[in-house]
Amino acid sequence: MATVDEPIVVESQSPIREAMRAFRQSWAGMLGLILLILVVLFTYVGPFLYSVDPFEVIWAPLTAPGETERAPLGTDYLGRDILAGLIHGGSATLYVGLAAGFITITIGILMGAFAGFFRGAVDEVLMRITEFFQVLPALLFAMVLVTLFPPSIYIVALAIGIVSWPTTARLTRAEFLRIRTLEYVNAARSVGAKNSRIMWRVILPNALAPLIVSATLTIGIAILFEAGLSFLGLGDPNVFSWGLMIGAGREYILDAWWAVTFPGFMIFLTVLGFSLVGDGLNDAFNPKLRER
Amino acid sequence: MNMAWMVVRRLFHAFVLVLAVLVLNFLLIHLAPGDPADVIAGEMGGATEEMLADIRKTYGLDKPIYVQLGVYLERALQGDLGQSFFYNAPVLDLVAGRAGATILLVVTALLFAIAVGTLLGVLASHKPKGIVSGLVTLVSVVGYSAPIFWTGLMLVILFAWVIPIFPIANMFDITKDTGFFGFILDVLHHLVLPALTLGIVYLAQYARLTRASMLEILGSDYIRTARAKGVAETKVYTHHALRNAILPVVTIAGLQFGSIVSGAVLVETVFSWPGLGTLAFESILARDYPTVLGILFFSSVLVIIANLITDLVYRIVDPRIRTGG
Amino acid sequence: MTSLLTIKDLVVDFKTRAGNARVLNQISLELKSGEILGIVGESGCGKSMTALSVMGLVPSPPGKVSEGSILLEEEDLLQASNARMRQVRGGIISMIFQEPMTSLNPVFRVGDQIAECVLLHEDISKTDAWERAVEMLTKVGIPEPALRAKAYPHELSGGMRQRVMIAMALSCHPRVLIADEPTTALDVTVQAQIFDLLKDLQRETGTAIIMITHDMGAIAELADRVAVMYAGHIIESGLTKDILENPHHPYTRGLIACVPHLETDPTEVRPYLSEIKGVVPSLTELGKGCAFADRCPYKTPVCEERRPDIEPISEGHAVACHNVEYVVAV
Amino acid sequence: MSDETLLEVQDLKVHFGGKKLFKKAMVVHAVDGVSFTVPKGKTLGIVGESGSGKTTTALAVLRLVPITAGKVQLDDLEISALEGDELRHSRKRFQMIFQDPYSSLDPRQRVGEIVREPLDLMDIGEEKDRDQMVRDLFVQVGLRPELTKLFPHQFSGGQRQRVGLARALSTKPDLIVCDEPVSALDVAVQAQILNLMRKLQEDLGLTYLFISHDLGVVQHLCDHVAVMYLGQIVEQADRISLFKNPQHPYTKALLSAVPKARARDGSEERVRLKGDPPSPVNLPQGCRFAGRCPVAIDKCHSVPPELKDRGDGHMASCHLLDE
Repeated sequence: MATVDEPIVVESQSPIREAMRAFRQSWAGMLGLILLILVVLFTYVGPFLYSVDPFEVIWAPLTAPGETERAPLGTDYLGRDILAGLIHGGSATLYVGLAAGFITITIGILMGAFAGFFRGAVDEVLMRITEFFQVLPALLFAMVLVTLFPPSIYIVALAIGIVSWPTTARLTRAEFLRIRTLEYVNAARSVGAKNSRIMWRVILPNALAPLIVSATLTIGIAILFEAGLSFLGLGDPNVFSWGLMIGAGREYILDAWWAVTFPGFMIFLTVLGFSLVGDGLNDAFNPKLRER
Repeated sequence: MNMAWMVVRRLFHAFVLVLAVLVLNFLLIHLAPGDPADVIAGEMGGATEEMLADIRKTYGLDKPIYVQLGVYLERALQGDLGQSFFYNAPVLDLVAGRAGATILLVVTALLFAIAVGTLLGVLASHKPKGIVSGLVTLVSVVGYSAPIFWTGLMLVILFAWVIPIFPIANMFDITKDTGFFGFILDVLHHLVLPALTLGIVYLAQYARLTRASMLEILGSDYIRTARAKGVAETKVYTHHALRNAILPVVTIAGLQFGSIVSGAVLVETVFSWPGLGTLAFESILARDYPTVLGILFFSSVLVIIANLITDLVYRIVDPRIRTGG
Repeated sequence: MTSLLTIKDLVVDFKTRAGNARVLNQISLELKSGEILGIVGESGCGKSMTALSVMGLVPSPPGKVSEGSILLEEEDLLQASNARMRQVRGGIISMIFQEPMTSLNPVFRVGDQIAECVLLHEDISKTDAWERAVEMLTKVGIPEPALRAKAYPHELSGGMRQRVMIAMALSCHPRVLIADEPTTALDVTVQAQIFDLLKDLQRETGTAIIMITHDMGAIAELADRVAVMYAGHIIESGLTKDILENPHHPYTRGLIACVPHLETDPTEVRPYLSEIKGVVPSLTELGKGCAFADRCPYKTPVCEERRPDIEPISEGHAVACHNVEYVVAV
Repeated sequence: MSDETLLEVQDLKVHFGGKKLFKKAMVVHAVDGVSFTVPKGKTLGIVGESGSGKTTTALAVLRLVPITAGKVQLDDLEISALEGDELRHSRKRFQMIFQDPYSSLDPRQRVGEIVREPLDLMDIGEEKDRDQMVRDLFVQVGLRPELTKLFPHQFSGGQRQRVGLARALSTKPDLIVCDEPVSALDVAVQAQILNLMRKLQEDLGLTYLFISHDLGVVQHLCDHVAVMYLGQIVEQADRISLFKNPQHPYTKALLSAVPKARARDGSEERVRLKGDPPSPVNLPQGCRFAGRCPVAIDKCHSVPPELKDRGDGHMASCHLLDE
């Protein structure tokens, strides 16, 4: 420990760098990161290495995996290649997940920050709105939105974003309420910082850790949502996705287990990747919890 | 602050939320592309010009928007959620007919998830670095990450193909006639897989939450006090810690009710469980908007009620809220 | 007076990421029946850990009692079974803590929490246990005890909660009460009330008290004897009067001199406070020398070579310092 | 020594709560009519227990909580009348040191940035000189200047408090409000900080408003002392007079409650108070201290006493002193 008159190592330890180092030591986080990298490579590099059109009928319907070299993971009820589907089904899912995650975080942080910072009437109004959106059964509402409006992946992303932000808003608000009472906020004000500076430059950076964790988890949830909608046949019909594959294979599940199992497993791996990264980040940001 | 006044305030609050959901429904009808009358009638309902004219008249669609809203709210509050053209029945009747199945499914899954999840969480908190703890963490991450309909389908494969012991579709077997108790048993038998599927996801979350919350509480001063007065270790867990650790579980269970209803939509679809979820799915495919919006409304009300109950339960479990006001 | 509790050469280690921290290093203490023993020191000196060791509540892992013995009369508590320790805790030795706000379980009524303690240690009916709880609340000076027994902790003030803690600790007539900074979180007027209460109860019941504090004032107020701790060592012990008026160890001297004590007759001239330079060393980095050497104004080469043993310098007064004669002479 | 007044506070009131949607109005009278002055280059100590309103008073003087009523005048500047940008720019003249060395520094900022922030915000000095100014400030508070790149969590409590002091000094303020600056520190470190504060006062002619619950520290550091109870000042005098000759029963009780670090001799008279301070929500009608006062008379429960001069500027509010 340092003393006033004793020399100490003058090497700054940035909290962010500390967290990153802790993240690298968390097996969950690293495993998740590896999973995500694999999924991304599979989705974005895969099409160049395996150029089969997922919509094209290439073999007899409902061929089991391993029966033909043309379709190593088997074919679906129309005779389309499952592996090609897996490779092409990821990009829409990832896009919707990230876009919906972005919308969620943006709305959530804005609502939560204003509610928690200004409190009083602003808080009251914003929290009523949040509460209202929390009351809506998210998937049903998203279903309604995508049926009322012409289905496209943008609408799907928007629908998911609209129903998921309240959690982030509540979290942000709680963090703002907690941090705004800390003395360094008063200190910033007493040296002449404006409200906007205090909100975005002082409180937000300190609230970021749990928000980043929650953002990671939110992307996972958004992916599950997208999969659910596609499974129900409510996604963009022109875009191939894993959820769509499961929905299509569902009728034939007892004849062709592979048609639902593989795409589901891909979704699972992707969401698992995000969950594990979230776990790892959580550990990295809360060293106290890690030591317990 | 007294309890009765609090309940009245909460009820008022809930009522405002119900109104808000109705307003949202109304807005959706008007924001959707196309003629609101079409939306109200349902595109596929085979609505004739006459019918559309009729709808325009009843809902005052030629009048200013706020008048229309007034009419809509008035009708909705009287229980008139419109007419389903696909099923050719009042939406309210349709929804009411299917609600029971959904509630049965959701409540069963929730109770299962809370009971088993809490238990696992407590076990895991005992040795935070032990095997049980690791397993619980693993199971909860896996349960959380698997798409619920996929979990359901995997269970279908398992129990229809590998070990066929549970029925994989519907709520009861219409071919059997076994009397009242036989019917109940049959329903329970059918309930196992859907409830399990829905339960697993939430179980994972409750186990995780309980573990975290137990770990925090086990480090607190009053647990040290309990140990210092000679309380046995088991009782420290069951009596002193759990009672406090359950509080966040109650909160989350309440907040999540909405997402559980959503989850039920997917599970019902997988297992052809005749609840609101399948109804919603069918009516969406049929573009039967009145039914879809009716279900959205009804499910929201369900969530509002669940939140209300959570709030009251929380007040009973936590004395700080009860008397703090 | 006979010796009620004897701690002999106690060593407690904590595994930390920075290495092994020896939080208690060869501690020896003796508590006689009916006396108040003060343990004083800055945060991290090991005074609370001493208390937790006696209670058998050293968090393990990461902590571990590595050596030594804790004798309750003839019985070594470190060898006692779990069941026996549960009898001892709350029954024979009980403890109150620093934070009355968080030391009571928020979801149970305070009466129940006291009654639980009675039920654990005595064969008694639930109604009797409740009555005892009310009786104890009366004893610690809580107004309307029958009513307050039904209150939840959050409905009571900090001072009240600390009284409840005391009532709970004394409910089974323990022979030893360990008070770990019982008034640090309280306002000064309430602190005075608690001191008076502890003194009165001690006089009445004859319970021996170990009083752990960082405040020399609290020691002066209550303790018969004092042990001063620094970085896991006891560096000086003796009668309160001797320690306060004639401290020998440089650290004890510094500790007394650096606090601006309240005077009833202040003077115009205010000298600067004397300082102890530097801060407490990290327990993972203690060398072989005296733990205080780096901060000591009287340091000689031997201080860095060898750790001084605690040795008596007069009747009941012991000091761990190589240069004690020199220090006193200056 | 000049006795020129630097800070003058008149009838300051801070009430919280009162208006809330759907909820019962509960007004907290945190500070309820407080007046005092602080001479230039001197230290006024405000002592009191929790709930006495001492910290709220400090925050109100700095306009960090909304003022309900009253006037705060710093030299020629009426702090209580400032708004918006004017208020923000005036803040360079009055700064604060906080209680908790752990939460008073933003963990995401390097300590050098923390000390530099006021210079940037208030536009003090040339931009190119500011890093040097920060290093000079570090030296002034006894920290090595190469430590500016470190983050707060790398420092001990005492060092963090020094950083806080450097931040407050950076704008060359006339007044520094100190809210229990040493109460979270171990006694050895406490002495280091108190000595540093005194030295800085001597060197720079600083004026302190010093909030504390520790009477020993207040006696050591302050030239004048005000004792607060439930939002009001009950006694106020210069240091010697207050500690030697306390007038108000609350002050007497407070002084007698402090344990003396001397062996007991049983000679001193003890005044013991019953119960806890009541909450500032339901205030008693008469004297706020009457409920706990060992010498209260009937009048005390109905009529609030006035704060009056009892000779040589020694103010106290007690009916018994009026007789």
